Amino acid sequence: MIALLLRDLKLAFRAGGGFGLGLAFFLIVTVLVPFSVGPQSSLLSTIAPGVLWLGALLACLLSLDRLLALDWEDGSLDLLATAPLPLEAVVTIKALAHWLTTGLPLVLAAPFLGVLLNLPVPGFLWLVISLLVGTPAMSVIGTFGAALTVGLKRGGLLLSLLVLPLYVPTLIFGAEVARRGATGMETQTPLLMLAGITAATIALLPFASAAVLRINLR
Amino acid sequence: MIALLLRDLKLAFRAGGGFGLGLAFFLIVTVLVPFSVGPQSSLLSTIAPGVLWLGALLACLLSLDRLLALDWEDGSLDLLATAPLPLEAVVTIKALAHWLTTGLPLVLAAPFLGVLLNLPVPGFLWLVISLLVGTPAMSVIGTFGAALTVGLKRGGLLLSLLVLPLYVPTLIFGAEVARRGATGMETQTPLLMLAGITAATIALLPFASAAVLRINLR
Amino acid sequence: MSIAAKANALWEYANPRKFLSTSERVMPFFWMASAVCIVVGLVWGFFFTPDDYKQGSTVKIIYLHVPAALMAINCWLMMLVTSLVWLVRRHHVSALAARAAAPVGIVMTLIALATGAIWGQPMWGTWWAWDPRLTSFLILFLFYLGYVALWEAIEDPDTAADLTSVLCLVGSVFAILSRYAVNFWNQGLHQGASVMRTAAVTGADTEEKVSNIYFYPLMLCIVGFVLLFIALVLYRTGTEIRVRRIKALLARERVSG
Amino acid sequence: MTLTVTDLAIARGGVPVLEGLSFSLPSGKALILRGPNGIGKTTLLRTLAGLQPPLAGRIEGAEDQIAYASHSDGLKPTLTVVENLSFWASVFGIQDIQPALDAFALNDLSDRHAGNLSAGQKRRLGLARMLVTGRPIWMLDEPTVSLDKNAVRMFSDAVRAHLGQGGSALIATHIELGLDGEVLDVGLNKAKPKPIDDFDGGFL
Amino acid sequence: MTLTVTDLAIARGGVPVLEGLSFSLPSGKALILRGPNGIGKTTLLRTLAGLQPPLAGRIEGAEDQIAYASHSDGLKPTLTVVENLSFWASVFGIQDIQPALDAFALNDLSDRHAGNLSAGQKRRLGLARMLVTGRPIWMLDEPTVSLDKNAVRMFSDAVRAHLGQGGSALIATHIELGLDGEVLDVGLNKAKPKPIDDFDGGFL
Amino acid sequence: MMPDLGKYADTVLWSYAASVGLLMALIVFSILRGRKIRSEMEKIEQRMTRNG
Ligand code: HEM
Ligand SMILES: Nc1ncnc2c1ncn2[C@@H]1O[C@H](COP(=O)(O)OP(=O)(O)OP(=O)(O)O)[C@@H](O)[C@H]1O
Ligand SMILES: Nc1ncnc2c1ncn2[C@@H]1O[C@H](COP(=O)(O)OP(=O)(O)OP(=O)(O)O)[C@@H](O)[C@H]1O
Ligand SMILES: [Mg+2]
Ligand SMILES: [Mg+2]
Repeated sequence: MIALLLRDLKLAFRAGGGFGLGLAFFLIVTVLVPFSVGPQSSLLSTIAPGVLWLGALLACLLSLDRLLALDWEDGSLDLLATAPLPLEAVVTIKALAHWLTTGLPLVLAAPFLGVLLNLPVPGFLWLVISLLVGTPAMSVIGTFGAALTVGLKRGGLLLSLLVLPLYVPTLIFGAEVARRGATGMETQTPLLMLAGITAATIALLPFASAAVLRINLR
Repeated sequence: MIALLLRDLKLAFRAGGGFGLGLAFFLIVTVLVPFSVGPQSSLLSTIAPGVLWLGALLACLLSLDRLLALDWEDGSLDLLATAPLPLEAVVTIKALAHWLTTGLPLVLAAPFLGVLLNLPVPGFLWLVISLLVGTPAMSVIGTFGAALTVGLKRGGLLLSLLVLPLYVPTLIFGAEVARRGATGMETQTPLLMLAGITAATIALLPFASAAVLRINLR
Repeated sequence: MSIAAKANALWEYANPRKFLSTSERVMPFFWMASAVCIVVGLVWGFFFTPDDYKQGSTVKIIYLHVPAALMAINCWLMMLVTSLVWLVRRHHVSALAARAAAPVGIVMTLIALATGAIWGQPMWGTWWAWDPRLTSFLILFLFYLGYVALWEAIEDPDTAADLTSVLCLVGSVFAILSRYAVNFWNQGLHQGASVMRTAAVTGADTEEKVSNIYFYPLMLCIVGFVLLFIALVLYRTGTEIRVRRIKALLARERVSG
Repeated sequence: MTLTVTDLAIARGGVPVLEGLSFSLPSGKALILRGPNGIGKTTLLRTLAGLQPPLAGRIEGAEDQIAYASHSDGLKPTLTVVENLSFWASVFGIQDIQPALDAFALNDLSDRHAGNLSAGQKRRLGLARMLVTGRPIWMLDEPTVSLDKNAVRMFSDAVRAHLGQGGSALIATHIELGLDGEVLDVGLNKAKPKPIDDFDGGFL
Repeated sequence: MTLTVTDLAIARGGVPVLEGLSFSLPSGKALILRGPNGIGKTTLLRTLAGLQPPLAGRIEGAEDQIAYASHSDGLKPTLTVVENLSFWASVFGIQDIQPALDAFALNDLSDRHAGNLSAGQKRRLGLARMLVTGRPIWMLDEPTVSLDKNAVRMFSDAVRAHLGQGGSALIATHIELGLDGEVLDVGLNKAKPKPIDDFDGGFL
Repeated sequence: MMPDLGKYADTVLWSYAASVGLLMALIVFSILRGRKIRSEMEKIEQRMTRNG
């Protein structure tokens, strides 16, 4: 299990492995927002928490299609399925590797990008907290989507279509925490809901992902 | 040449071929914006033209990685390069096929999504015009980016990173046209600039794309 | 017949041939009855009910809007049930029925959205507002789209049935979650659900109740939509069964030929 | 440790391809699977490896005993030869990859990225993976594709050594490998279509 | 129509692999390319096909004359056999794909999606593509991988017919094809490393 | 005959038109496809029983 995690991390850090690209995408979306909605700083700081959450979500989403598809194409997934590892463990580790290489960097980068969008000062802390709690759910849900579409040639966009509605509750509560935090309102309720969703998805979805993967492999 | 265009269109419409998925992504980004920035309709209608342009751009961007990569992986690109077709024609046709299957549907869908974001009434016409003029440039520029990254395993996000800066001028002028149109201001100058960019990229970039592709193939 | 035997008899209809012959027999009834209910309900509602004092003649939209909205949700529920049946008992007809129902659900959702949008223009002064009920319908629409897209994308029918069933299950949980999330996020403009509240039916005088004048034609339309839904799903399931059979026959021809 | 297959029927893409297969593979033996293109050899190996369920019949003694090598090798182009191999070794709980490197003469290539190998070198690496699984039953799908004579010899030596240690091997191939093992021609087990209007249980 | 190669040197991934290669391939002849794994056969074929420039030496008579079949077949899994083939036919300006279907017994498979073919069936389709190019020089990289005996025979018949019509073929392979053609063993042309401190022209 | 819809005539008529249009499109499409598939199946079944 550790070997799999290490391999996935190593692959991500190798040339063309995709580490940092989610981050770059996050950066670029954030930078493009002023170009598209115009540069007024009051408007920007109103929409800043939401845009940062949306950017993080999209960055996460875009890196999903390499989560399982590469292993599928070169036959590794077949071999892993016949190896002495339960498929549930495989998908959990894949999700963890995805979070470590995509979710975590996004969380760490978010405050810097907040500066670009004039995020109000109290918003920074809450932005980071909400992302830290929310991104693991995004990785786990994304793994489910990746498992669903793994057999399809370039399922990339179908994957987005399937996963995005599943991201809605996470996005709503996450952005709500960040928004309330930025305006100094109470954040406890949405934060609890967010944490609840994350915990539940981590506990339950890997079983669905493994089942779906098993179906796709046959 | 016609055969290549027809094949690409056919492939796009086949199961898993990716037609309509750019559209779905556009829809979903638009839907997620209110979840992240909040539901106030005045705020939404201010940012609507910008968000729609950004959404269209991202949808375009995401479909780029299948533009050449699939043909590369299964060896078709090698075979096309040795076939009696100039590579310039091949990339032009690829860009055209991309626009027909991604750009055009986005243009047609934009007004409906405008409704969701409370786009002001005069904005609809200008949104469509600006997208119609701008999306071909996005396909052509995207083909260049796809040609640059074609040899890389899952160049998807690197591709985004390379292409996004190239999209900035198009985005700035395009969103400016849509924004001015929505607020009833004069739109002629940015529209002319946008048209100029599109015309120039269509005329010149295919040569660069073909050159880059030739280098990547060897 | 004991209950268990009855249940067993029910499963018999999961046999494609039996399903086809039975549905062929009962379908005319559903088509006719639904046509009668819808036409009578709509004509009654459109020509013979007065305007609302507040909403004017726009109340007439309710005869289409509410039945479509109800069926959009019920269709997803039906797909959930048939998906479960497929996963547990592996009756092909069940999976195909879910596949056949999804486009009907999409159209119902579209009708609810379209009539709602057209209605919203005079009532709220906007085509669209991010009201929780409207929003959750939009999300439901996305779920339908994803579900259909997944069916279309997978070639092997059994794999497709398995995967879409799991998606339907997981999606249902997330749809409910989204409903609560959306409610939390925005308190809306939309009418509460009063048709289904007892107060409305018993005629207790609350402000939001749908008065009896509107209630009977509305009920008729709802019944008509339910019958129409059943007819459509039966018919389309038959088509899907045949598609499946064609596929199997061609595959067999290939192997033997 | 004997793999026993009784009256097996298998399908691919919903279409039955083979039926009535019975054989057993005792330890120390190799079984060569033959049959024309498209008859279902790959499908059979996938079924035995547990990747897809059989239509009918029984498979005994396969659970967690099988190392499967498919048409594709499961190599990561950005990892080196040694990294690729030691990953699979640790998945199967084996420490030492040196014997595998030796058996397929990969020592010279050990620091190369797998993506930069030639077709035959990749295949050798893929076969070396079998040695680090520690599993007794090898299932090989056209293992000698792209291999030159020398490499084919390495391969048959490796199989012989494996059989000598009490392992067994099931090998689908179209060419002569110089291994002495029983030959199983699955061409005779092609599934016969059922009568046409049996529309009841399923769709066929 | 003769392909003439003089004193060719080629490199892969920046490393010279073969040098001093000279041969000619007149029409009506086949040349069998042999050599151990990783020697540079694939690289040579890619160079002749014009996909990469040679390090040194001359290639004459290759321009627009070559139909190249690489390790991968260039098939679209979502297109049917006929669609795949007629696409390539129209790229090369050929109308009739029926002879190609006949030569590789693809008529029965003609409406199948290429993605659902077995390994050997895919390969047959890939080889049938050569017949719709109308090009006189065929370059084939291990063409008979995954093919059964019957299909190998179809292949050698197709090559012989092509040679009979004045075409020529350069075939890299490790196994015996039953074609009579000259054999070119490139094992002898392996590039010798230059003296280490010759740091002038490049870095090697 | 036609009831007076007042200033909302457009609204009401458009929603009826849209809904009935969508429903009809669904029904017509379903039936056309059903017919096509049914005849296709019968053709194939006949061909196959003839050929054995
Ligand atoms: C655009 C999107 C809209 C959607 C998706 C939508 C959805 C729904 C749904 C799901 C119901 C069924 C509620 C139930 O009985 O449980 C409903 C009922 C209703 N809707 Fe809408 N609606 C929309 C717009 C509107 C608009 C603009 C109006 C008018 C101002 C409106 C007025 C009503 C009324 C009067 C009912 C009946 C409520 C009752 O008594 O049950 N809706 N709608
Ligand atoms: N993904 C697939 N979907 C549907 N049918 C398939 C698929 N892959 C293969 N088939 C079909 O299933 C049958 C068995 O294929 P299989 O790959 O097992 O053959 P094989 O004996 O391994 O052939 P080869 O020697 O060519 O590799 C063939 O008729 C093939 O066309
Ligand atoms: N993409 C690549 N980048 C760098 N080096 C490569 C690459 N592909 C192959 N090589 C190396 O170049 C040399 C020649 O490879 P080539 O593929 O031409 O060999 P080959 O003769 O075709 O071998 P085989 O019989 O195994 O197919 C080998 O040493 C190989 O390791
Ligand atoms: Mg095979
Ligand atoms: Mg080679």
